[in-house]
Amino acid sequence: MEDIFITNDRLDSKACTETVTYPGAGGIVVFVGTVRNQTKGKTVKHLEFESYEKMALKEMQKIADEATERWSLYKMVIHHRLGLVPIEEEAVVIACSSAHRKEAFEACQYAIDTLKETVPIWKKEVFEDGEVWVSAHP
Amino acid sequence: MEDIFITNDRLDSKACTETVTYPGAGGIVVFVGTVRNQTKGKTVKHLEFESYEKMALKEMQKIADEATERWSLYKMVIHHRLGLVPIEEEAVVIACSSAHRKEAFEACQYAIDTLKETVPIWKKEVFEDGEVWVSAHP
Amino acid sequence: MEIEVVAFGIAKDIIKGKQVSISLSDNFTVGEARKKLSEQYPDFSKLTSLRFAVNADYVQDDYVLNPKDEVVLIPPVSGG
Amino acid sequence: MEIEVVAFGIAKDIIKGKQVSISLSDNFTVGEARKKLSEQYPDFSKLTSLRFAVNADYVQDDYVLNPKDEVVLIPPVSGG
Repeated sequence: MEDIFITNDRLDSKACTETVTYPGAGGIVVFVGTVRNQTKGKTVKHLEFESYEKMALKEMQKIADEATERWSLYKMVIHHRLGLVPIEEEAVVIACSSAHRKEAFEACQYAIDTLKETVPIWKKEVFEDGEVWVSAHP
Repeated sequence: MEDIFITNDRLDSKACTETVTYPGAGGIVVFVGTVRNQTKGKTVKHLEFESYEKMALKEMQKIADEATERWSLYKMVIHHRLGLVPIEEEAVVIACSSAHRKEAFEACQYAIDTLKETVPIWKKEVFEDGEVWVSAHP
Repeated sequence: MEIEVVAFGIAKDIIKGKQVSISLSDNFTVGEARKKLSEQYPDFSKLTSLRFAVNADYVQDDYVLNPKDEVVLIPPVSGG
Repeated sequence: MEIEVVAFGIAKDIIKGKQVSISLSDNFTVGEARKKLSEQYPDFSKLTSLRFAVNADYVQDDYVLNPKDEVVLIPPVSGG
């Protein structure tokens, strides 16, 4: 079972953990990406995310399908937030469950690594004196 | 900051996630060990955990100290439940935060792997027709 | 033919808008569209990467564009 | 000297109780206590491992026991 979701509202990592809980599961791994208050020593006010949503959902679904197949997961959830996200709040939550923990760790790490490479979502860091699209330039 | 805890009550992975949330953190990884309904094809009714508590807390603290130092974590939480734990409920929760996700994944996996080797907690699987101390025999 | 190209993230800043129309002869490829856009907007060459999506899938430079395609510029993604 | 040894998990089942008292001459080591216990309770030899903790720390077989030590049998742990 997979649950792929993009929203402008706050994420709920607890709900994601509950979604992947399963009687046959022995291990649940949850990754939560929160907004950092600084980058390379510079104070970040907040982040702004935008997305090519139709394609982002499709790419997130591919990640969940691939991970579920490869690590025999019971469930995987990928939720991503868009719009303005304040410091400390959750920008992305990935949760998955498997019979044993090793698979859940590997699958969760694969999912966030791949999301950052393939899913068309863009993050802008907003500083006191300007803003920068993250990773846009070498 | 570390938060080491053993209890007979239900665990709360949400509270653990909140505890490790930190303005400087970009990645939070949470491992939740839940009770599986079967082992080697045999139906498990529930688990029972017991512990040499004084030493267990000491060994859990060592794990958190080591992980915090080695992966420059902001925070790590290790909570373990004792007594009767029903199917699907949380037996252990380990959460940690770091500036970048790779460190949080490695630290969390190190912590649960090491906990299972060194912390004096014992798990009994209770079946319809008997019970077994896990890992006691080769 | 005319192709509407939709932009996100920094690509939006570079073209100073949400979409741009480019004129191509028929059976032109994504590679040719990329070349045309880079000439018109030199700032694209400063990006770490610039991928194209057609109908919500990544495509390579040899993909032949069709006027009905939904063409989207994908500058370096940075979700998570 | 008499040493009280506390048991947890399957070690409790093997000694059929929470603790057992063993008599040792002075300056005896954990290794000797282990040998004595294994003779008295052959089921210990069936375990995957049997570690000893003294005052809440793991000790090796060459540790010399003191009557005031808190000695605990640690059969294979299985937390998590």
